Amino acid sequence: MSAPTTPGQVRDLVADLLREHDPATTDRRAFLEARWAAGLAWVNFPVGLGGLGAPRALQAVVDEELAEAGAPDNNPRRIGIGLGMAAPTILAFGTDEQKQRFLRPLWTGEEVWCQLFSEPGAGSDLAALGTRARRDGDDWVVTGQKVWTSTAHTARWAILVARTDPDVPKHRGMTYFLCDMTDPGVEVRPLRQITGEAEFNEVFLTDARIPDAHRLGAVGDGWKVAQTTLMNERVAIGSRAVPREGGMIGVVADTWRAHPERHTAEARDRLTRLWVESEALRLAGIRLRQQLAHGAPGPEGSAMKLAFARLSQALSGFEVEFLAEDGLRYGDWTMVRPELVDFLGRDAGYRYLRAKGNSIEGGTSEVLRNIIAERVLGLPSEPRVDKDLPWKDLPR
Amino acid sequence: MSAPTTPGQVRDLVADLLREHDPATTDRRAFLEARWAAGLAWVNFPVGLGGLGAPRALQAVVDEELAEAGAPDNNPRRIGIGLGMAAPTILAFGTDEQKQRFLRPLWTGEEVWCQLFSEPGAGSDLAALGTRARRDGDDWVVTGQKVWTSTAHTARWAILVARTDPDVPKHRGMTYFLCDMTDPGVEVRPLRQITGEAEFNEVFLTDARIPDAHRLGAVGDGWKVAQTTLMNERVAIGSRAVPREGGMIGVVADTWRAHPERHTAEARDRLTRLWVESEALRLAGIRLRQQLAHGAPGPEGSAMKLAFARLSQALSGFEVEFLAEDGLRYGDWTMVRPELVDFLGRDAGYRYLRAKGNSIEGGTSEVLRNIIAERVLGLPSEPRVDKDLPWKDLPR
Amino acid sequence: MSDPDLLYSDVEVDLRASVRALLADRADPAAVLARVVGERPLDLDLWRTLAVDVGAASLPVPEDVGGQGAGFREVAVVAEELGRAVAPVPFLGSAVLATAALLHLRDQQDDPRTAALLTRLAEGATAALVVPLSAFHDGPLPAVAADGDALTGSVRSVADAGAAEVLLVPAGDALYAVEASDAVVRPVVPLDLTRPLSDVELSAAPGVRLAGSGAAATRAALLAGAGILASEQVGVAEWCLDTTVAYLKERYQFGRPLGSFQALKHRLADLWQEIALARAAARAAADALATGAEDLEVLVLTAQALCAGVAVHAAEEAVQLHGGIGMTWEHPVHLFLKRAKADEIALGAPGAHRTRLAALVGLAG
Amino acid sequence: MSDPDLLYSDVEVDLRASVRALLADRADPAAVLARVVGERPLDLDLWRTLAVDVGAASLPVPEDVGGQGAGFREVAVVAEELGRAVAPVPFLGSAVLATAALLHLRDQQDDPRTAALLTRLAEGATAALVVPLSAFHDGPLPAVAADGDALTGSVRSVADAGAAEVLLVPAGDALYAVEASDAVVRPVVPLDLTRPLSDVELSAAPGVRLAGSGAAATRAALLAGAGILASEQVGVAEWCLDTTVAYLKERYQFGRPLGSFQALKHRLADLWQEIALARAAARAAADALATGAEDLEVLVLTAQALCAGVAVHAAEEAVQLHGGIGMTWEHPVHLFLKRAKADEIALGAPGAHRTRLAALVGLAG
Repeated sequence: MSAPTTPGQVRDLVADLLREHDPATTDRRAFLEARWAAGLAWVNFPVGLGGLGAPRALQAVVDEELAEAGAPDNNPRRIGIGLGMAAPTILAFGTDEQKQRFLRPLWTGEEVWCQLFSEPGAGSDLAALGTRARRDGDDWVVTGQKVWTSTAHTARWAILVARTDPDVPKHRGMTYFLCDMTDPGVEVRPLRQITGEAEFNEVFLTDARIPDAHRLGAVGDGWKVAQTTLMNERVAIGSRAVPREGGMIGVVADTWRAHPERHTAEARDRLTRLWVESEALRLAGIRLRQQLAHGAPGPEGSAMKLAFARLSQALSGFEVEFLAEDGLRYGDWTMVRPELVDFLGRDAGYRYLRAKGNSIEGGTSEVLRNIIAERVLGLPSEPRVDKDLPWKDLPR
Repeated sequence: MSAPTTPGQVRDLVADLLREHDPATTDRRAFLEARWAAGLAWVNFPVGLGGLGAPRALQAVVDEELAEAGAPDNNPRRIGIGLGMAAPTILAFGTDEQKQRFLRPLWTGEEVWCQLFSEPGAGSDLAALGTRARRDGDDWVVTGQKVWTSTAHTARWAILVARTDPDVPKHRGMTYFLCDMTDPGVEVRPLRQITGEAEFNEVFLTDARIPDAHRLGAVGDGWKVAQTTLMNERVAIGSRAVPREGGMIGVVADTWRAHPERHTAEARDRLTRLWVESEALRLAGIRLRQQLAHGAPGPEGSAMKLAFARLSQALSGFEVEFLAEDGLRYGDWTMVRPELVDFLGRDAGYRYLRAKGNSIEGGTSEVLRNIIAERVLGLPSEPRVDKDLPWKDLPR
Repeated sequence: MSDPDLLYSDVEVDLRASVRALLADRADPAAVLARVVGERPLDLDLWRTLAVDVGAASLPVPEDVGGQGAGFREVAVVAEELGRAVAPVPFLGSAVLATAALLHLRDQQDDPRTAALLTRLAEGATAALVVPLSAFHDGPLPAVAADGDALTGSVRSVADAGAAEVLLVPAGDALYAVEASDAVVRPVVPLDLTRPLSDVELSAAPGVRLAGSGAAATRAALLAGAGILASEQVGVAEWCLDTTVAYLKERYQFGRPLGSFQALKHRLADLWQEIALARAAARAAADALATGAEDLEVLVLTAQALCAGVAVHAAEEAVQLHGGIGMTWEHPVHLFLKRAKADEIALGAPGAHRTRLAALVGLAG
Repeated sequence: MSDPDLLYSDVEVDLRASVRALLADRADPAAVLARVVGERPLDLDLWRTLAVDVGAASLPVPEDVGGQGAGFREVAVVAEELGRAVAPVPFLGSAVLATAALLHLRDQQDDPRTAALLTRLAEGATAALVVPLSAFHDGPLPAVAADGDALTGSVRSVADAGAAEVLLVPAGDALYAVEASDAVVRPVVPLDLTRPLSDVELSAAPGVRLAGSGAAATRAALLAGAGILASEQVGVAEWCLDTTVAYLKERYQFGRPLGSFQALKHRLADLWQEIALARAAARAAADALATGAEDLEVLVLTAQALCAGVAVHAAEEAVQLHGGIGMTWEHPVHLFLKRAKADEIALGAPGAHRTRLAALVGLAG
């Protein structure tokens, strides 16, 4: 069978699936496995790995048809790291055994994944990381500390980058692993944030053992492999258009409309400025999706991330100020571990504090500006002092 | 006679001067020369050089008393570069002959000075300058191009920094000279600005000859000597307090008040923000003068220059926008050479365009931020690539 | 409300290439600077080539009256390129404002005189809508009095009127066509050297009253103009960013290219980001004008409220980051600063746009 | 109108040193964080030492009623230091707002009960002015009803009321003293963990009516509070800048100290510049409060309109430039962010300050 190339062709395949596995009567897990087997999990993946080798754009057709038919999905928000970061990297660098072993339970959600990249001493400068992996027979023995790990407490597996050779410059001495989170050397502790919640975790690795069979890519190629992971993180934009006043602007505009007694002309003008920028950001998202659909994505995704962070911070800051006396209060400081993060959830104070993370997580706005300046505008890089020094000799 | 230390003492000296040289009947030039001889030109200068070796703060007392008595002054705005930059440098580094020759006509205004520092290829990075001075017998022969020279067309003398040794790193190969502007090798051309006016000049030096006797400081010490000049440029702040709504805010607030029919709440709020910042800037100026009077000046002068540039730009931009249809027009694009610069003069469009220079002239806002970050906040400097290379090998 | 098409079509890409090539050839910044301080600031030869040979004047004019029957999306592409070159041609006054007013009248009511005027414009004649360049579609219009068909009044700061053969004069609820020779058109000194302004004086000037509501047509034209102006502003901003990036790459200070200094890099990255959003907003406005979208006014106001400031910001950054050279008359960046600043006021200032927008989207009252 | 004295006097410098030493010893950020999430967020032991031993509570109280007869300049210096430490003590509620209200009443009219209350406060008792922390001196006051001397009403979000022995309750044109035990004071969850808020409920609570216009005294106290708050905001901003500078000096990325990256350096330089202006404005407000300057209200409004935003900006930059660590509960920077944000709303938001200021300086109407 050659790969489908038109919406009509995949619609037929979806119809077949639905005919053979009526969502109304099929168990969720069974349905997802049947969908996997039919290559309708991610159509752009190869045949045999949940896909059909078809154009990525056709996935939207599948998702839409299945949603209309009331079919269960794999709860993609819950397993976002696996789908968005681990899967494309395993596909690109994994051995056949690794692909067969990991991709299916990853996609069905049977096995949740997390990411062990950032360290307390290596944030924006990820390549400076110091978690050590030493070879010991058929295993690697890993010791170090990772941070900002969401879903670590529910995850079965992790993608992990560790330093295997401290004697070479930092970009060259790292290796990429798939780490079993149930290993006794892995300890997960909640990391409380300024909101009071603990969305993330710290992960302490103490002589955690990883079989060499769970190494992804060659020894010393960790940086290259990690680039694939991070690239996929950055291109992950929603596939559906946001309606006007979707997102933070909608929440804040609602707050505004709910309190006409507090309206002032200066506050209205400030909110309108933010409304304008939010609408432009929304339009930029539509434009980016149209570019993707035409197969020519621009670099505007990074503009959108910058603008998103700035706007969510400005809007939520405006809201707290606008609420005046009500803005002086907070819902609850009790430490909880939310299942899913909702930037717009809870109260104005929460939104304000949580939004502060938007310019840090997933690449700080500062690093993003460096990337735009150098890769989009072609401006020269700064003088580098850390390119050729062995990692162990870097000042820190 | 020991130096006076109290206001009373200098008041007595002023009274003596006024008694012997009644301003009402004394010729301006003669009065200024008498004032010089009495040491009341700049009381902090040494005796014999127009001063009394007295505290600088006492100068304000002299100026006030003389102004009250209706005495002529030396028109300090016209000779600002001589007074503010050349004089302190000559005092600090000049030979006795140089001090005797140059300071008196400089102060009386008989000889106007200009500054030949900046070059088309050396703006913020002054030490990169390329104007060459080669030794030839008792003279130096100077060739190069200088730019942004105000009063060059009326100046008799210039302070000049030129490169005397291109084979050493840039900071070490410069020498400081006093240049005769009437030398046939000196050509002055007006430099037209975006306002249409030509406030400044380009100065072309073609084998201009400067006797070695007009070298200021040692050969190769030009950078050190120039630092004294530039330091004095930066500390030059007005000695009198600005009244509330003095400066650009006053002009723009007047425009606002003159057009009540155009008022909107959003424009009012924007103007009020700028009013607040302008008032804070004014207060910061008062505070800085109070620190100076207490002999403990802080680094706030650079904060004020940054804020001044930002505010004059924001205010004049606001004014043009507020004037709407009138803001679409300009007074006159004819090239004129103004005698004195008045940032607040002419019309709103002129103010808007002229204010753009405020963040460039006398040290760009970018360089000022570097200086604040490193010298005030103590942040580390960036990696330098130009410190040890010979000037001639620098990339440019 | 379906999503607007925010990409450039192949036709639009080709059109852009033609206009850009023409302007590179005939309106490089040095030539523009030399021209605009001379006796005849508008380049009417260039305008004829652009209007007739490239067809920029006839783009939105329907085919049955001699136009191309394209739409405002293509007009916006031309505006972008003209912004990138601050080209001194009467495109905004004639091919946008005057043409849009006539198109609106024609949509209201068939009038052979309106059709004839459209044909004349499509063939390369130049017209001007006699309103101050600062007029806002939701604000007051100038008060010209009509006594029968004799028009009296004066209107200040009219864009592109100096080159117009025909003046379209709103008076009362009507729009009148006046031959330029029947009016006094006095050039004034503009802040933006590249868009000449005139005061227009009418003393019982004979006008031809065109059928339909002239006030509605004028307001529609001002709204269309504001929408197209957003694309011009994107072009202005883009030139400023590109030119500054190029300058900072080649200019060395402290032994390094200026463009390697992080503080400058971050400012340029922010500017690029602003322009990316501005472009999306400007494209949405142009598409809405082309399709007559239901939320046209919201999209135009959004684009103007955003793009006006982005162009000014880009031009101000360009002047600052060029250092001293950016303050000189010789360097063209000041032409862009002046254009950006005048554009900010043109067709309503951002404050007015926001105020109206707030009312439209339910943030007022 | 002579120039205000904007320097710190020798006495003020000494006072600052004592307060700073005490806070370094007893209220380092880790201790503050541990305390404010506990049962008793206010540190009343520290408050007693500060109020009585250092004398911070009696500074502006005249000597004849047991105070030090100093002025609001000194109060402002204490506020700056308390801001630098986000120390959880009821200084603003008691030593500023309540005290200022009583001082104003006493200036209006002699009343031994007012004097006695001032003495009580100077001796270390704690009071609270029963208004929401967000109350603005030129805005509405809470509506507590007085039936004879029995007070009924509820007031939300009162600062420092949890620790107060005496509540000063504005009702009608009067100010009443109510013993805290006669009211229900219910702690609420505040955004700013270091300044506890309470809702105060009065049900026919017995009040002692103090002579003079309580409304005028309340408004004067709110104005004084706003002026002093500016100094607190300068202290908050300064801590944020200092702490961030120190962090960026020691933290390496890409083989260099983060503080050597120019984009960060420029942002910190800008912040320093803002704080330099904010300090001048805050000092001017404090001096005007001390001297009763004619332009007191203008200077307080200027200071508040500026300093509120500077503190928020400094705190937001501090969080961002600390990167991930600044988002953690463990690092104290969030305490400063929350304080800065709550302070922005406290005693009138900047928008309200600007609106009133515009009227005062002739920019309105």
